[in-house]
Amino acid sequence: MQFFFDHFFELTITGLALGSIYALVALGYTMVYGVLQLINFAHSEVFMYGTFSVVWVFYLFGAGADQSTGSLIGLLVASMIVAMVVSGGVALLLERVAYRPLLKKNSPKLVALISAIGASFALAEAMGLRDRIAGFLGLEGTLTKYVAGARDNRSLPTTITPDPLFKIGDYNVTTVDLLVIVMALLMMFALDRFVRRSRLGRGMRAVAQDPSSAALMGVNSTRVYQVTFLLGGLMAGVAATLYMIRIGTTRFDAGFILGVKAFTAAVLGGIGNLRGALVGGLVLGVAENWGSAIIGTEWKDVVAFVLLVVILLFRPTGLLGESLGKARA
Amino acid sequence: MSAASSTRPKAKGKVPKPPKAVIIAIAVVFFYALPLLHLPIISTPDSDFAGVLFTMAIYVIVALGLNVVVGYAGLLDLGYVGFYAVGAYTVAMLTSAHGSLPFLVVLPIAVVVAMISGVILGAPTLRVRGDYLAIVTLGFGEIIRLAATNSDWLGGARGVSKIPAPPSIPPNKADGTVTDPLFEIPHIKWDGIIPSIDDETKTRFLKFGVLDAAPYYWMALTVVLVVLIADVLIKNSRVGRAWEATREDEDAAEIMGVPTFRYKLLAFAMGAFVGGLAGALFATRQSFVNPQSFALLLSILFVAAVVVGGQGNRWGVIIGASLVVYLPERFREFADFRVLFFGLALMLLAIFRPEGILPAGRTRRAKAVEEELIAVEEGSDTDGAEAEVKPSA
Amino acid sequence: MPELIKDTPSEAPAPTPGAPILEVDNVTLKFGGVTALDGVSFDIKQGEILGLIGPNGAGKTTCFNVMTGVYKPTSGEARFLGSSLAGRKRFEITRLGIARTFQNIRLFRTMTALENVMVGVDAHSTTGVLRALFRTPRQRKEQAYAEKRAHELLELVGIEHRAHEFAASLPYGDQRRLEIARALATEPKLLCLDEPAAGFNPAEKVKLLELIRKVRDSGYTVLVIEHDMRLVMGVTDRIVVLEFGRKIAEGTPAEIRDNPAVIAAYLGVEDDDDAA
Amino acid sequence: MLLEVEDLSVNYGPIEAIRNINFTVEEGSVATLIGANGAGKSTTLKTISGLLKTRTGRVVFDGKDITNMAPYVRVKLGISQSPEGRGIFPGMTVRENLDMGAYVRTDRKTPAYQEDVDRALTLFPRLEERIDQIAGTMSGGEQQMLAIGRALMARPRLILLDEPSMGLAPKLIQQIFSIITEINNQGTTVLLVEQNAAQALKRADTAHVLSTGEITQSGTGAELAGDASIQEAYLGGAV
Amino acid sequence: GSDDKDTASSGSDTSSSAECKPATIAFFGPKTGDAANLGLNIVGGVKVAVDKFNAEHPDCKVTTKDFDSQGDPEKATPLAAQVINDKSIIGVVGPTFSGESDATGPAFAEAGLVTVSSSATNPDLTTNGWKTFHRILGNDATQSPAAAKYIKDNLKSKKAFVVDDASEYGKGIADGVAKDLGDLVVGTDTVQVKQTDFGPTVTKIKASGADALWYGGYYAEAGLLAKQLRAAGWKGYFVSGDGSNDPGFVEAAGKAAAKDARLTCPCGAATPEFTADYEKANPGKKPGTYSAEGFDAATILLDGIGEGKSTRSDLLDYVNAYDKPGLTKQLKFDDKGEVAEVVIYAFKVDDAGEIVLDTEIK
Ligand SMILES: Nc1ncnc2c1ncn2[C@@H]1O[C@H](COP(=O)(O)OP(=O)(O)OP(=O)(O)O)[C@@H](O)[C@H]1O
Ligand SMILES: Nc1ncnc2c1ncn2[C@@H]1O[C@H](COP(=O)(O)OP(=O)(O)OP(=O)(O)O)[C@@H](O)[C@H]1O
Ligand SMILES: [Mg+2]
Ligand SMILES: [Mg+2]
Repeated sequence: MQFFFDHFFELTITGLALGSIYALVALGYTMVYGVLQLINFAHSEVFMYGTFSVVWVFYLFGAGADQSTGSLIGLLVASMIVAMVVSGGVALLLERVAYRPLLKKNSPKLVALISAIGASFALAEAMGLRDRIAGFLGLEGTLTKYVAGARDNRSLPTTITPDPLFKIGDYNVTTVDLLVIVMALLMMFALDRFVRRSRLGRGMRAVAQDPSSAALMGVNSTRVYQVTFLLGGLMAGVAATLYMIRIGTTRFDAGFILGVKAFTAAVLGGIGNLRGALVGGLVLGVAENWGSAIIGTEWKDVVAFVLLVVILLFRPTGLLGESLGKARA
Repeated sequence: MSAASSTRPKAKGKVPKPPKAVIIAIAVVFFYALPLLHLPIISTPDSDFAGVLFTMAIYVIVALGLNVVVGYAGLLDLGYVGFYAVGAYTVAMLTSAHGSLPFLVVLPIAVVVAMISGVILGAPTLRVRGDYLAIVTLGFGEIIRLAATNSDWLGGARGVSKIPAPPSIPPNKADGTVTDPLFEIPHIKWDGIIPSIDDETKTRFLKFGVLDAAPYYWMALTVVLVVLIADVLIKNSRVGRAWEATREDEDAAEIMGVPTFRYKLLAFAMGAFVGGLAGALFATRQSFVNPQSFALLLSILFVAAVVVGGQGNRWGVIIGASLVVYLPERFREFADFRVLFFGLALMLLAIFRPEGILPAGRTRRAKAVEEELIAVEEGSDTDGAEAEVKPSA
Repeated sequence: MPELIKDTPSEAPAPTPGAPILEVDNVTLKFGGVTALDGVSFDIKQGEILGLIGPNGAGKTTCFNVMTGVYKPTSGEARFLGSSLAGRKRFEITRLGIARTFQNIRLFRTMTALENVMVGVDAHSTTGVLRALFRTPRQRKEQAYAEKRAHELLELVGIEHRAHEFAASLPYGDQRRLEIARALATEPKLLCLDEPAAGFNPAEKVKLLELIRKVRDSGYTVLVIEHDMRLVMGVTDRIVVLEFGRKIAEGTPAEIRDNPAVIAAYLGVEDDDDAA
Repeated sequence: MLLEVEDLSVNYGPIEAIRNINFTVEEGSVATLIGANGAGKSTTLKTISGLLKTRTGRVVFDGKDITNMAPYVRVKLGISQSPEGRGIFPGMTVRENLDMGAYVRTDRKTPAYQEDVDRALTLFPRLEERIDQIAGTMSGGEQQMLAIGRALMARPRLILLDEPSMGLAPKLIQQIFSIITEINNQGTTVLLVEQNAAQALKRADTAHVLSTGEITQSGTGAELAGDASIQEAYLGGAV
Repeated sequence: GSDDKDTASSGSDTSSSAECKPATIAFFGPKTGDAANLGLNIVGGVKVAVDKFNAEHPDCKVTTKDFDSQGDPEKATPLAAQVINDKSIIGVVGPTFSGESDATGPAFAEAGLVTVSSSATNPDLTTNGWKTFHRILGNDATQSPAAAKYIKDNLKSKKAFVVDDASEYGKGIADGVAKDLGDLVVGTDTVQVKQTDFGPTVTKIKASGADALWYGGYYAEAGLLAKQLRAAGWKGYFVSGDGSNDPGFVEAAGKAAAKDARLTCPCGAATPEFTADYEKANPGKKPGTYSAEGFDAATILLDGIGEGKSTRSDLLDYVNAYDKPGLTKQLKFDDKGEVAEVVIYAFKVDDAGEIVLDTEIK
């Protein structure tokens, strides 16, 4: 306990940074759930592909151990854009391949969940077998760097050292903490505005509530689904970049646990609710850190899930409640 | 499917009873004999077939239990492995880690403990709406696993070993010496397509040893049959209808006099009961449990088995569960690519057979309608009390 | 396994003819700023058909929801056969003997018509898991009875020929009939119909009217919300009129027809041939 | 001809809901479909608006074959529907629902748009009172008003009304039919499905009787209203 | 699958060399799945030994069959039955992990099929009374005192912090280290396998003022923890065991953060000759953790076959009595199946990010 009070600010701020990443990934779950009432199980892989694209951009530009600050920022911006494109692309691919055929047939939601689980396995394994796949295509030689250690950790070749910026309590907030939290807030704000204000945003809410009525209003549901997945993917791309800045290492199954956490965050905040995803992510991140400090790190996931259950008991639709469909503009 | 089948007119029921009974009997005997037959092509070439069959039977039990929760009551449970673990760990605790009770005494305790854990989980959380339940149950499964991992009392990450086998018949001597079996059953061997009796390999009837999984498989298969019959009986009753109504429209069901919460809890408890049963059998066969055997992915695999097979259709679910175990064992040569192919297969199945391999009663009911119409034309009568006795397909 | 589901229907005292079966006593219900019911009192007598009418949004459906336990009134209470419904679970109220249909159809869509009705019949059966498992004679009897009864009720509402079709695939009108059959299946003492004739053409309404009478004659008390005046005037014994959540009139059909307040609020001035 | 329906057949799985239906609707007219429950009236409307796929036949709107167009494209072309069961967006407010009706319009900021909102609200003052209420909590009749108001917001050329009078109080029913006449006078073509056959036939320029998926009779509204067999079957005898 | 690595001579080959008969040995462990790396390292070592043997004994070639358990006890059980039912197999290299050893041990024991593990280090495994179980490396109970000694004596630590990953292996070894460090321990913490963010743990370690950290667990998490510790400015020694002794540690931590980390291991560094042989037998691959042990384990079985042991029981007896110098140590088992001589080495990560031998811990 003493430890917890002594390090309250440090635990809280690093928890917020962790939670920001949860929140950005949670957005993908929340968007798709909000519009389609589907748990997009494969979203974790959308995120994971983003993390790899960051690593590969670094490889591509031949980044080394010591990179000047200027070039590092350039690299990060470039890799963020690439990660957004890649994650967005994977998300669109998912929509096209794993979901649309089912939505067309109006299949039960659970079936879509299974399709998503299948897609998730396939995507993760494709990354984990990239050396073998490249081998089949005869590209192993040319891509060595990119396909090496397919089932192992891959790290950024550059170490990003966080610089202390200012003190809160006795914790030195670092550049990385600040960057992660601020980026997450910005993205969230932009997305929230888009969904609330834009015409397509209204279309999304309409499709969420009643797809056939929405069609009768002139809403192109296919487009809505695409945009939903795309936006989720873009956010996952940002999350992937921030994750690589913070953690610096990824592997083919890195999405799984993070995905579970992010999904928990989405539910915690009220699934389908964009602001809920943010709140849920931050609460979860902080709760994990506090729980680790107070009870012990081995129980942090237990703390997270118990928190979830308790919150759902008192607020059955999550902290902020309401689904995307029902959110008031 | 309840009413449609039970009211299905005699037009079909008139098919004389004996042949049907014979067909069922032959099928049952065939399934019991499977590990002895060493059928070419079907048997897994790279892993002991009886052992694989045992695992398949366990998954079938699990899937039948989960089908009650997911398929009948419509509650998405992503933490079903938790109950499986509770069953397995109860056995491990009481027979090895903290006691040395015999397996047959512990088995009923294990299923009851699992059922109680189902009620404990369900009572507060079943009021949570729809998909929220999915994540809550997922959390439950994880909590069980983490508790087992982090608690030394439960064996920690190292797990619990030396779980005893079920008692052999006749029983072995107290000092562990194996007594003679009642009789031995020879296996079949194949020379190309010509079968012959293999005098060298014999299974000792009802002797549970570590080398031959066949007796374990027979035990599990017997449990499968019992669970299956219970499933048929319950689904075709008012309880089954109440579940279905609750799944379709909870409010309307409530107003039609269905205490929905109790029925959901019942589904949860029964699912947990069956899950615990499977876990207990698993533990005694494996003689060893550790938390890794109860990972989150397993829950997901279970749900996949149910949905891919055809949620709500017990036969479909059985096929789904069997395939989930069998395919990766049968096609071991894909090695690294197994998971990739498994993922793709799940996706393709979902897309091309969204109703599952065997769809739930739905389409079959439509067929029942046609039969009904024919029957009505023929003026044959329905005799509910009679017709309900035969299990529906 | 313990008998988890043991729900023998609670016995309510047998109703006496002519006595009030249901009393709505000074019920007020507020939703935030909207007062949906404002001190409404009326009662339904054993064996009668009571009409509940009023303009759109007057609070009729809300009144139903209070009676069937969906909403808890802000103040006041509803009493069924003398005992208060406050605090009772919805399924208990059904078993006490109140059944209803929904204005927005709410069938069990992927169950067949027959099964939908059987769920209603089941309200009074006692089969639990153990009985089902052991196929007790009682269970078999109940099952056979449920089927027979469900067929009878489908016959009664005229959709027996669609018994094995999914509820979702029935046309709108038949879905309404199925709702009635399902409600009747719970063996209610009081049957509440929320706009049963919506979506029917006049000829069908006539048949419905006959059905409602038949139901009453078989001993049920009926409360019906309906906007079709021909039907309401034709079938009810008494009418209660709501407007803005308040009761503005109560009386025989003839009295109501000529009540100026009702005409102003609800009926409007009719064209002759539009008496629909 | 604004709308031509040729040889239309629609199935629900194996069930044939309508068979080889032919009819046309002239620009500026009011057409009506009447028929018993399950005759296929709603099916016909849903097929015209694109919610259902045809098995055979075509739908031609304003000379264009729209048979295989997605529903949202048809809305852009000017077909708007007030569906059976109302289909309001239960989680949106009344105002948002009205806005959704105008989803395909690009003039949201113009006075013309505001005028249309005002028109819907004047037609149904109840909606104005409850403009910020969540639509799902409205009463049945209120939702019906909203569904009609919303369909009008698209400024369609052809409006498909599926039982608009359902669930409305008698006073409002009269009003609904005057509204239909009024919007028709303003130039909108109306295809009306009604159980209230007497009223519908009175207003209809052309009328068709559907019976178990086929058109059995067609004529002007007045002709059919005077037909004895129709009176017998659909208008109901005296009570 | 059970891919035949080498062309087996046809079974009916009755060569003049009366003593040595063609035989089959099995590898039992993960070749796919999460734990595949370790299994593949061992398979590579086995292959070196078998190739060498077959070159020396052209008329009694040995075949290997690989049984891929994915390191999963549940999958391992039927697979073990398969191995046992394959009467041609007379010896097994494996099982690789302690969990699968636990699950399959009784079956191998009952079948009298000798197993030589090159990596399962759970101390309890040799207490089950299985006559067939052998391992050729020190168990966790021997590694942890050595590690503790190294931290105390070589690193001269005053305050040590102990972290484990709650895995069977990691927790076992970390508990042992903590016990042997005694008063030196200023704090402990437990993380999870596959965790990537170690914020609170880092905070705890820093706050404890520890100058050395023992991490019991595998390289993936070890690398990330090391990296996050350095990023937070912690300056002490990062020490971990054989589970982290892998280039993957350096990859995950980054060279800067990995620098000067210490990794103990009951395994020897690969000799240059072995490395060369390994690369020849497994083109494009380098020996890794336990490759040399895999080689030694296979060698024991192969020596027996070379001396004409052609039945399971003969080979079992042979292994029990074995006493020869191996690549990694003197190979000889006590009556429980533990290797008699245990050598523990300490490695360190040099400036170039290579894991190099630091010292043998004595
Ligand atoms: N949850 C709610 N929140 C706010 N207002 C509500 C809610 N439920 C009902 N209302 C309002 O209460 C009033 C009464 O509704 P009710 O459904 O009882 O009307 P009704 O008499 O059945 O009308 P109709 O004939 O149109 O079905 C309506 O104005 C409705 O908008
Ligand atoms: N979703 C569906 N699945 C299967 N069959 C359907 C479905 N919807 C309608 N049908 C069938 O199609 C036929 C026509 O139905 P439709 O709803 O068009 O009738 P309708 O004329 O609008 O009747 P109502 O006056 O009752 O609204 C009916 O026989 C009905 O059973
Ligand atoms: Mg109403
Ligand atoms: Mg209709």
